[in-house]
Amino acid sequence: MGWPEFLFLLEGMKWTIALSAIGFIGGGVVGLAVALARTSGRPMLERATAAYVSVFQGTPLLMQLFVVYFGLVLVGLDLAPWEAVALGFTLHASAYLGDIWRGGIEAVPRGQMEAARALSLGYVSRMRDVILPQALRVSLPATIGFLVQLIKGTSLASIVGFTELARAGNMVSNQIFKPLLVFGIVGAMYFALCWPLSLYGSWMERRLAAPTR
Amino acid sequence: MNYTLDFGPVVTGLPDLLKGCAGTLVLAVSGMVIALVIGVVGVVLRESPLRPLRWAVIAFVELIRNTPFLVQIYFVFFALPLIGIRLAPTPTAIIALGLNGGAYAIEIIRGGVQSIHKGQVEAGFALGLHKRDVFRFIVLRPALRAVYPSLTGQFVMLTLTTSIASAIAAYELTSVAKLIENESFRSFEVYGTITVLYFLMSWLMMRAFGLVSRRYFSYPVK
Amino acid sequence: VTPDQIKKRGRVIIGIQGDNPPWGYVSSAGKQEGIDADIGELFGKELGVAVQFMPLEVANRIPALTSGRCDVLFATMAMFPDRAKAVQFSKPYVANQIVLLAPKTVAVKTNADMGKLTIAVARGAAQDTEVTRNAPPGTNILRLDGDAASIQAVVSGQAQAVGGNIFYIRRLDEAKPGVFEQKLTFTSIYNGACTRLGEKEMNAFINDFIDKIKANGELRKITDKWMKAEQPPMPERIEGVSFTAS
Amino acid sequence: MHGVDKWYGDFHALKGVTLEVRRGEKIVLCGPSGSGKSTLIRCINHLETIQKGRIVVDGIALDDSARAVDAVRREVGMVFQSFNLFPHMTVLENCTLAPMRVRGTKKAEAEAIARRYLERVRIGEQAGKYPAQLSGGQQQRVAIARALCMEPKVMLFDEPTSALDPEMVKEVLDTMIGLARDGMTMVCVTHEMGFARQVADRVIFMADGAILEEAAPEAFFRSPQHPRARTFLGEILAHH
Amino acid sequence: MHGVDKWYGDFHALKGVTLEVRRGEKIVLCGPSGSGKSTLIRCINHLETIQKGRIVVDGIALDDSARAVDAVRREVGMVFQSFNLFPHMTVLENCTLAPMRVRGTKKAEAEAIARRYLERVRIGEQAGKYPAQLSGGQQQRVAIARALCMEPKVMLFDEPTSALDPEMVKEVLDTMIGLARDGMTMVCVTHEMGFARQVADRVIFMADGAILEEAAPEAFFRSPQHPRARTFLGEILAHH
Ligand SMILES: Nc1ncnc2c1ncn2[C@@H]1O[C@H](COP(=O)(O)OP(=O)(O)OP(=O)(O)O)[C@@H](O)[C@H]1O
Ligand SMILES: Nc1ncnc2c1ncn2[C@@H]1O[C@H](COP(=O)(O)OP(=O)(O)OP(=O)(O)O)[C@@H](O)[C@H]1O
Ligand SMILES: [Mg+2]
Ligand SMILES: [Mg+2]
Repeated sequence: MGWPEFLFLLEGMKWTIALSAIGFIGGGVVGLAVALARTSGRPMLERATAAYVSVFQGTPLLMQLFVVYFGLVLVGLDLAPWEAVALGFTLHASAYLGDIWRGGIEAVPRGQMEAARALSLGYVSRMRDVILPQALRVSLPATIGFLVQLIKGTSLASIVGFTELARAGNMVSNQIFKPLLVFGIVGAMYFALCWPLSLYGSWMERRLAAPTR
Repeated sequence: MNYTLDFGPVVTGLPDLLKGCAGTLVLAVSGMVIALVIGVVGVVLRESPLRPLRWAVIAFVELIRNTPFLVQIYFVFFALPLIGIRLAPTPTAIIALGLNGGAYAIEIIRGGVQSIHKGQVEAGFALGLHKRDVFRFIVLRPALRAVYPSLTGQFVMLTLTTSIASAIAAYELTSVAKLIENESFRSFEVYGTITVLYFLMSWLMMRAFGLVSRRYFSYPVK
Repeated sequence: VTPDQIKKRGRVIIGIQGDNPPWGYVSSAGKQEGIDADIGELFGKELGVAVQFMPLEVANRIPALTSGRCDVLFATMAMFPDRAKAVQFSKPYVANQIVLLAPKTVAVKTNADMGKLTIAVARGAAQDTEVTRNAPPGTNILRLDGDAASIQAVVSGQAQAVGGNIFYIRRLDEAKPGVFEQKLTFTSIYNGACTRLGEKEMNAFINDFIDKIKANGELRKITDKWMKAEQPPMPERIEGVSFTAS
Repeated sequence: MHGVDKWYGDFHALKGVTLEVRRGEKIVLCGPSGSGKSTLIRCINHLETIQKGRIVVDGIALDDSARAVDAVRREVGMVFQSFNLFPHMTVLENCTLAPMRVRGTKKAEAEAIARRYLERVRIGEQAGKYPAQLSGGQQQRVAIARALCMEPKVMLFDEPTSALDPEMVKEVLDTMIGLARDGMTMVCVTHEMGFARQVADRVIFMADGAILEEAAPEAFFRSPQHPRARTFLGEILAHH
Repeated sequence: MHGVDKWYGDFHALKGVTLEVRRGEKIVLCGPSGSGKSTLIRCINHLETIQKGRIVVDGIALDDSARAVDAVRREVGMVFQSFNLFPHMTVLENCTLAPMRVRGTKKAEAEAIARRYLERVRIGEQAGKYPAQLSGGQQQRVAIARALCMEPKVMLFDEPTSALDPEMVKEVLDTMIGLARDGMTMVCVTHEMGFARQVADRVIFMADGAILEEAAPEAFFRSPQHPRARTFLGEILAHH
């Protein structure tokens, strides 16, 4: 395996990072909405989002991507690969992040909400200034844990034609026929991406577990 | 739109798909059992006084958690023969799934063990119980109860992960689906159907976990 | 779509294999190469538009076409009757042989000998169809995702034989020189371009294009470059596969 | 507050409670646990919705409309048993948040107001700290200052000292006595009888969701009329 | 226990403590918070390791060897402030676990023993319940029964009543008095002076990791010698 192959893998890794970023940002925005809806106190909204979460947590990401990319076209929604992947990862990530953050919101003591109400803060301010900062802090380790899952999950984007790290590895191994070596390197590259995040996540967790008062 | 849906091949293939579901459940459940064993044993080793053992567990956990399952399963499949172990795809997939789930289970169960009040352990020691018995009889069950939701959530994810095992020709739903797809080229119908089947399986799995929890963890707490 | 629509758009999207050298693959430089790629470039020239390749895997070639993600497939599509129900084939443009390969130490003389072996194939590829059809019932067929996995399976010993095409032996020799040999030849198969069912104008246009490059020797140049072997003549008809849209 | 009824599901928590508080009046609410004291004062600023009756605060009828709720909450400050300071904000930020977000006060001005009230509860030097760095008594005084920063017309207190160590009770009570002296309208749930004696205009005794007795503190402590009130007082005094 | 020193890191928790307890004797340990009372009794059954000195229980020298630790723990029962019952086991299972695992007693026999001791702490009818279904006082009595099931020669108590509501203190103290009457050797950390008066042979007063005073209960309560002991007693009595 030579230098050009390695550069090719690096190129794939760039896509992996880009896809993860898309998924994380899209999933973050929608996931926040999901989390807020699930804690809104409106039964209809809560049930709808609970169903949403269980559907996207209950089916393999690979199938979701496939249905979004090749299925939506059939009903006339022609998405570019980019858009399809962004949509697929957003759906997937928002279900998980929404669930993680809902847990965080529920972990904030009730009194915080009541105190904010008693100060006549409006909904937006209550959430933005009081509840969410505390909720996100609590859920940070789980959020990072999910980000790691997402990075690894982008390997499935090859089904819609992205040459990200895993697919690049596949292509290289098809040309030089040393899959063990190539996948070893691919694994190491994933590891290099994910491990720092994992370390940061467990560091955060330990810091949160330490008594704060 | 110049494509008409045709579920005919899916309908004729339904018995095979259901057999595939059974295959998936076999992979998932055996993987979970192995994962649970690895999780419990791993936690014990992780807390052992021997430093190399602790480090080995940490390295194992980090390695598995930070690489894609596809890479892991290829390694198990292609690397085991190099050291003379030649297993059929399904056992290979079970081993890979067990290792993968085990790494997550170690971290989760460890969190549960740490959440057990120190007084419980001390009470066990004060009664003259050995460390082994204290872990087995006093710590383990409350620890598992404490982390039950995350553990079962992880196991449902493991069920979905089995779909990747089709890459090494293990017998499970996705590989059956790919076969039907190859014969009929009705991709959307096939994948749409198995998406529903996966959802049903994970839903069933959650229900089953709920039952287990009611049987096994139903002691009252304050 | 019609050729006119594509010309107006100024761009043709060609579905092609991304990881199957030398048919179609993305090189380490990130460039689409291979027999199908060269033909695709010619096809773009014929239309007078830019070419955009969409690298596909074995499994998603047909969905990519039928869902309208690409206009045409030059994607190592062997012309089988069952596939012809899902897509419209053109006239064949290249021939391929489906063979069984195994280490020299494994004894295989007849189809019946396959019964006691574990045989790796790339799921859904022509060799899958051929091995499945020719091997005695009960043969252990290991259907893996893609050529690389099936080749690795026989190299690592997970399988004792592998179904493949004429290019496999070269790759096997690279992995383990001198160990493998070709055991059985199942059939000659022919690859055609694919369009969606019912798109008559596209089909006619492609058939004309294939006739033209056959006649002016451009096709010959491409096959010589990649195959280093004589191509048999293309058949006039294939059982169960129609070359022209009805 | 007139004829207020409140149910939690099947549970009848307030039974036709009628209570009028005049401007500048100080009311102490007492009664056994579960009698509905917290529920009552939480209804006043609509932390709980009522099913029957009418509540009017400073001329505003409290229906369930968002406008009425907002208007009332602006006039009513509340202090909880468990402080409920926002742990991720400094003391000063705790105090300036509501004025800035609700009244649209400029930051500099909000801080000036906050510092004034923090001084008043004698905790001005802690403005830059986080709640977790303060003692319980200090935290409760911050909570009082935070409520005052909205310059409310009425202050509600729900057992403001019961989560505190004995040494800290006094500093909080002193702060409340100071407030009372300055003429604030106050409704306090508390079992601190010394405080009731010193500042209350009326003591109200509740049990089982109803007001059983209403009297001037001296009269109430000397000779409670209702037998339940008598047992209750007996228990409390035995503890002290 | 002779010349025992114990450090937590840099912190010197026990400073040359020497204490002898005769068979059948009842000792009450008291002293201000942080004085090292818990540490002392936790050293006796090796829940803490000591850095200097010697501890001998019933003839067994407690070095750090597993055999000595095992032997000592079998003879010593302990009751904690926070009960520490095992929440996932019934009362009966709590009591039979150690006999079955440590002594290898058969299940039927272990249950018979357990029921006997549960009767003795007057809680026999609760054998099938889970700890969370019992009141604090009942839980603590189960904890005592659980320790007794190992038929120890010495019982250690670390503030067994301080986590209990006042009504429940008495039932636990009565149980302990009963035990004392039956001649059990007991070392109790407690601030229940009534109990000390009634059953203690000696009261030991600790402060800052050292034993400051040792006396018969009557003498100790009437005229404590050490000034620290005097202030301490003053505080305790003021509370009651
Ligand atoms: N959210 C709720 N849901 C159901 N019942 C409730 C709720 N809040 C309070 N209650 C019930 O309403 C009754 C009155 O409660 P409230 O908190 O007003 O009592 P309290 O007088 O403040 O008692 P305490 O002195 O214990 O604070 C209690 O019986 C309580 O159980
Ligand atoms: N595990 C530990 N690590 C560090 N210091 C400790 C530890 N356990 C106890 N200490 C310290 O040792 C001293 C004695 O503690 P100990 O628990 O024996 O006191 P005590 O007399 O039982 O007090 P209390 O009445 O509060 O229970 C205390 O200052 C405590 O802070
Ligand atoms: Mg209350
Ligand atoms: Mg103590």
